Amino acid sequence: MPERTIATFTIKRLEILDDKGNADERLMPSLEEVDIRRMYELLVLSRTFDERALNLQREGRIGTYPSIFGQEAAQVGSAYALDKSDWVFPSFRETGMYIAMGYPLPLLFQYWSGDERGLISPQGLNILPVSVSVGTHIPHAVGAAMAVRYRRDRAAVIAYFGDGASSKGDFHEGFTIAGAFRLPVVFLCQNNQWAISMPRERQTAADTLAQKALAYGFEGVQVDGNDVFAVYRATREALEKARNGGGPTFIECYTYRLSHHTTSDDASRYRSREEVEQWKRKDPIDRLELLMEKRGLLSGKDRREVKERSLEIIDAAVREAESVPPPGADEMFLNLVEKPSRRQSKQMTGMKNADV
Amino acid sequence: MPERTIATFTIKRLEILDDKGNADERLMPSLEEVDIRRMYELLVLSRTFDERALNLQREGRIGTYPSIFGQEAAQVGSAYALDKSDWVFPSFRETGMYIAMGYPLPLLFQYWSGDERGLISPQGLNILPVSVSVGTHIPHAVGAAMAVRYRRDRAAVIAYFGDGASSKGDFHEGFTIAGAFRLPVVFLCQNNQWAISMPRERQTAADTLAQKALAYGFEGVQVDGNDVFAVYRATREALEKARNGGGPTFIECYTYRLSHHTTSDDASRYRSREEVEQWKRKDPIDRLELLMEKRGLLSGKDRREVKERSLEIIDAAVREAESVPPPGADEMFLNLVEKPSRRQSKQMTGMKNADV
Amino acid sequence: MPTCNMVQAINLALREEMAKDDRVLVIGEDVGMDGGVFRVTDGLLGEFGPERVVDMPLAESGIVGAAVGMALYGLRPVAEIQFMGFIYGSFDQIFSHAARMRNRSRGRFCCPMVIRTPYGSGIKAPELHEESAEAFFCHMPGIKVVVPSGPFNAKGLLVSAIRDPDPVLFLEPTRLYRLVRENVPDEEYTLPLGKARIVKEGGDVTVIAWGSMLERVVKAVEPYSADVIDLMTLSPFDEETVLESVRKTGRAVIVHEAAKTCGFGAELAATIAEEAILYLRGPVLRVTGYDVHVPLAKLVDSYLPGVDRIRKAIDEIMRY
Amino acid sequence: MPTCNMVQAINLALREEMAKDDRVLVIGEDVGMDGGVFRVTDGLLGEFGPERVVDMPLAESGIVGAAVGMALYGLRPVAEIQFMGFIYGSFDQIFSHAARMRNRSRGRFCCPMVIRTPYGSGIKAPELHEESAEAFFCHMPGIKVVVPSGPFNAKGLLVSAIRDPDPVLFLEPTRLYRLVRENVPDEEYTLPLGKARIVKEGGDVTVIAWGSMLERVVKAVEPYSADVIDLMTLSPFDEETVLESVRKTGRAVIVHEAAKTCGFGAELAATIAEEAILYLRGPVLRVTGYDVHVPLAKLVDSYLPGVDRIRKAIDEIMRY
Ligand SMILES: Cc1ncc(C[n+]2csc(CCOP(=O)(O)OP(=O)(O)O)c2C)c(N)n1
Ligand SMILES: Cc1ncc(C[n+]2csc(CCOP(=O)(O)OP(=O)(O)O)c2C)c(N)n1
Ligand SMILES: [Mg+2]
Ligand SMILES: [Mg+2]
Repeated sequence: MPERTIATFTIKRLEILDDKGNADERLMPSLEEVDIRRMYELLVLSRTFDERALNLQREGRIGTYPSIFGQEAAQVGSAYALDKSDWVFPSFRETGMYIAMGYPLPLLFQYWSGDERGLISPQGLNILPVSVSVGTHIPHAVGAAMAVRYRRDRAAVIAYFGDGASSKGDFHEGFTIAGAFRLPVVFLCQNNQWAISMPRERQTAADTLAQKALAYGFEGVQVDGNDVFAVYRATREALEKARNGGGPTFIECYTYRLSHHTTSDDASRYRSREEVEQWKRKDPIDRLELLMEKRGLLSGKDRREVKERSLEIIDAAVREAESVPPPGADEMFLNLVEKPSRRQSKQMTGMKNADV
Repeated sequence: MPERTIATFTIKRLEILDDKGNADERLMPSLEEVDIRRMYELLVLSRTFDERALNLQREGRIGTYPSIFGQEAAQVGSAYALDKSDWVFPSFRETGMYIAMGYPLPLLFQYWSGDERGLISPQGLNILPVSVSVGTHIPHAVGAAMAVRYRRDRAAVIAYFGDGASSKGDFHEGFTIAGAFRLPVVFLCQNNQWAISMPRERQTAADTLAQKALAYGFEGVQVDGNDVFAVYRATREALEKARNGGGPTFIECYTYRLSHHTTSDDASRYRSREEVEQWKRKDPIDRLELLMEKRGLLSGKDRREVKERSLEIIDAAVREAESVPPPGADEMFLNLVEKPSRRQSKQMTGMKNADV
Repeated sequence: MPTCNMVQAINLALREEMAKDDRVLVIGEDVGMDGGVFRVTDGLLGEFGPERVVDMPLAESGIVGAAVGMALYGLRPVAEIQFMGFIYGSFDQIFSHAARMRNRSRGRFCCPMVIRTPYGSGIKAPELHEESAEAFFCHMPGIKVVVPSGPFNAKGLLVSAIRDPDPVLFLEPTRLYRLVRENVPDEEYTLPLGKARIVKEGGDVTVIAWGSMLERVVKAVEPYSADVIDLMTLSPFDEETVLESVRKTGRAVIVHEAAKTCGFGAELAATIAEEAILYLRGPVLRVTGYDVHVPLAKLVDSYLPGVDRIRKAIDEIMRY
Repeated sequence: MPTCNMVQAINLALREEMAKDDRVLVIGEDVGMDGGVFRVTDGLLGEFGPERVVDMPLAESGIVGAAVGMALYGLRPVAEIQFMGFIYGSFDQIFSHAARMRNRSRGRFCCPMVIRTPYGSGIKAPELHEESAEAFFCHMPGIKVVVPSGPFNAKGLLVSAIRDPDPVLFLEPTRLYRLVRENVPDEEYTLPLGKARIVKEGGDVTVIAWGSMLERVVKAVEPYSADVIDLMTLSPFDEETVLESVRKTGRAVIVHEAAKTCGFGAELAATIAEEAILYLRGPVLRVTGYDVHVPLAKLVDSYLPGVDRIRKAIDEIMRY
């Protein structure tokens, strides 16, 4: 059809640290050595948590658990750009974000063992509880951003979700509202290439997820999600833009889910070992180690120490989590509403007295 | 952010017939004179229906009615491109499409007077009933297109909806699926600039609606929706593409709702008379008349005859609709499910016997 | 003390609460310039500006979801769904999120928000504009359901709903919007959620209803000495008042316009059958909409329980 | 005649119907290569190919909406919702469209489609993975609701559901998926929708349940002579069988795992209170989940009605 062009768009990709450990200095964000070291520690701690969680699940000490193996940089890099006072709306596969934000680790183990009380964010941290229903928490982040704007607060809001979530209606409705009001919100998508057994290419015919932002009139960018510096930089810039009234940004972190979907899944049913091996070569931690070694920021001894320290932290967290007495049965009636109804109170009493 | 470009997109606009009645001959679709005349008759008939419906509503002879004033070309032009055997999923403001498809006019009046039986599409026409819930019928068109593909049928599927519908989650889920499977479906959006009192610019921050197609990996195009030739051409090409396995197309017909949202609405509360007057100068029928006059296809007498004939057709349709006896009360139990349940049957009998 | 209809009373409640508490915002489709399709939010935009009276894109799930986010942040949004038939698109947000946030976070976050929506039949509007879907929401722990029956209680209940620390679904019977005028104080008053209103006292039969059915019930009971109970809050409903009355009269009739099966009347009847059966003289009768979809204008009157059908049920139960 | 568990029985039903009728397709998330997260659709992709076993994007409303479109076109889609907690996102499609298409078009179009979804508690899964939301769908005219309780009836009921000319919601109790094995003929058989099963006959009390509660009910009634009724279809439910039994025993106990208020038990109790009250010796008791959200693993067992609670209710009613 011969027609006249009325709009053109481009989608960009940001990469800084390649898998050989070389960083593009022109793009490198300004980070002190201590920041880089801290990022590294958080990456290792996240992976260590993940390994332990998988073990605990096998031992029956926690329930179904979604591994973040391979996605640590996307989570730590983005969370490292956040202020404590920012508002975070996670999905269910965000252990690395929790860890980087300083969420108490025992609470995380408690939660994954099937105890709601693990989701009580400490005062001072505005991390919303895990949202299990894929993508449906996106409008919450948008509403919170409306509230931030209304209150003239400096906070920014971030929502985490996966490639699968980009197909949900709530993604669309939330993005539409965020764009229409130019809200201070960052949408951070971890495109880990899979939604359980559904590969990204069959989830949507769009070549990139980032280009979905065009539908809403704001910026979308793809970043190498296994590159902690690129993720950090893109998130920090998006947050600054949000705080300065520049509106929303959609960041597609191009990464990979190296493990099964959850401990209940068997990924060998639907994807090849070669694909997984290929992605293992892009490991986000390996490449940071290479860079740090090149820069003299990490010796073999440092590496071992960081890992040992991580193991200790995780050990302590597991111990603490497991020492918490299980919730009383009436816990299910508490915090349901501020004041339980007469019927709910009667049921609670009845439950204690083992009534019908 | 300095990054590398990984994708570029353009959005185009198609215009053929301008509001002075000049057509761009290079873009003009191949249409016989008789087609142009028929299109003109359908446009006039649509407008005549609309005028009469507004009167009938004022007289209390039909219920709430949504005017198509100003949108006739978008509806007639697109429907003229359809085959009878195609599957049509309308929203609630599609009188012109129904008329162009040859839907029995008395049924339309019957429906708008509050009688469901007006929605019984005659055998041979695959027009689904009016969908009142905005945008939620889009996935049905997508599912039907999956069925067409599965059956290897030559039919194409078209869904009609407005600019407001583009914000609904079901728009997104439907479009996502249509793109992922490259389905034979055409999405025809009448962007009439308003969703009740919400102007298009505040509905979404996207500059065009057409660009929303980029999110789903298929083509989006804007056409002058008051230009019956552009609408016809874009729809016909999209339908051909669909039938030939080329996948979905999103057509944004850029048009205007010249009347109130419905007979219950008072548009003067939220938009200026100047805006409406400006758009009146782009009237889709006026410009076709100008073109036809220039080409010697329409005399003053022809015009009067077409209008008189339309009035006769509408008069007859109203008479026929109003001669239909009202539905019996048990109509509400019929066609609810194939076999009513015991309870429903009891209720139906009870109703007849004036039981509780 | 001005007399007003229900639209004006609700408008007044919003206006007063917004003036008093800057956490209160109104969001929804066409709530601003247009003042809402029923004019319930008329004038609010002018008085409070577009930051507090927010016209939203056509996205019911997004509207409720955004309200959840606002409430989590500490505001008290009042979200309008234009007609109850369009609330189904936000069902997931209401049940999976609004109703669960306090529970999920063990009280760390909560959702003080109101969802207002015009509800019920009687305005001869298109499909999905006359739904009475209250029962769905009464099966959801974590959210309250309120139905006013007149201007005075509409204002008092809405103020309470806005101040409630948990989500409240506030269903406004469209048929009543402009039906009657009442004296409605423009000073502050509240009516407690969860408390029924005894419209009329009598000894022979208890008739329970809410919203637009009340008026018909009051006509239908004329020949009898009846307790007429206006529930006003459906969830949690006022069990004590219901049971006390039924224990007194020994006869219960429940009236609602929603389809019978699994309507809220079922819960009322079940509660009576569980807690007061030994006082009953006869069956618990339900006079309700039929188990069909609300028909269009030509048949809607045949669908709705009319005075006749209600009277018949009372006649019948009085035979016991 | 092979013995199989419920997963295999459902798989067999799908396989047989797909082989017999090329209008039958399976669509849903992870139903293809993965064979479904519970392996219910295992092997179907290999047998019928990707045109008939369709992995869909993560979009519940789109999945159900697409199934509606397929059904309108003349196919008979079986859509899987991965867990019942995610059906809420398709509530609008189910209620506004699937359930109304025949009505809206006065029979010109209809929606012969099945929505299958794993349902109920007992697998210690994350939030929203253990919902029992059946009551919502029983308040919807135009759609049937079916809950099997074992491999044999699962197969027979699913075949009937697939062949039904109207939409059917087919709820599969996850706790039962692999709990028992039964003989399940691999030749064709169907069980009628709308017909209850009498699990056990007795004279003293009627206990009504469905799905995964049955097993507990059967244990709980051991000391008594009880009619145990497995409803199997909740909408429309088998009123005659229920009422006949209650009229015989004079005592009714209803057991379900969903929250009590406005659960499907309310409709049963209300029906009994309306149609059989003169036969009752005592109250109609409901033993149900509490009016809370299904708690996570550590507390889910305290939430669910156990044999003890059911037994207590029977003890209590037997005192009348
Ligand atoms: C609304 C909804 N549908 C289905 C599921 C079941 N489910 C859990 S995770 C998942 C895939 C999510 O994919 P993605 O968004 O890419 O996140 P990832 O698991 O890769 O982190 C599915 C289908 C769910 N939790 N919520
Ligand atoms: C889901 C839903 N929400 C709200 C409404 C009420 N309503 C009817 S039409 C309309 C605006 C529709 O705008 P648009 O899609 O642009 O179509 P138009 O009316 O302009 O033809 C609204 C909000 C509805 N019918 N459905
Ligand atoms: Mg993923
Ligand atoms: Mg519009």
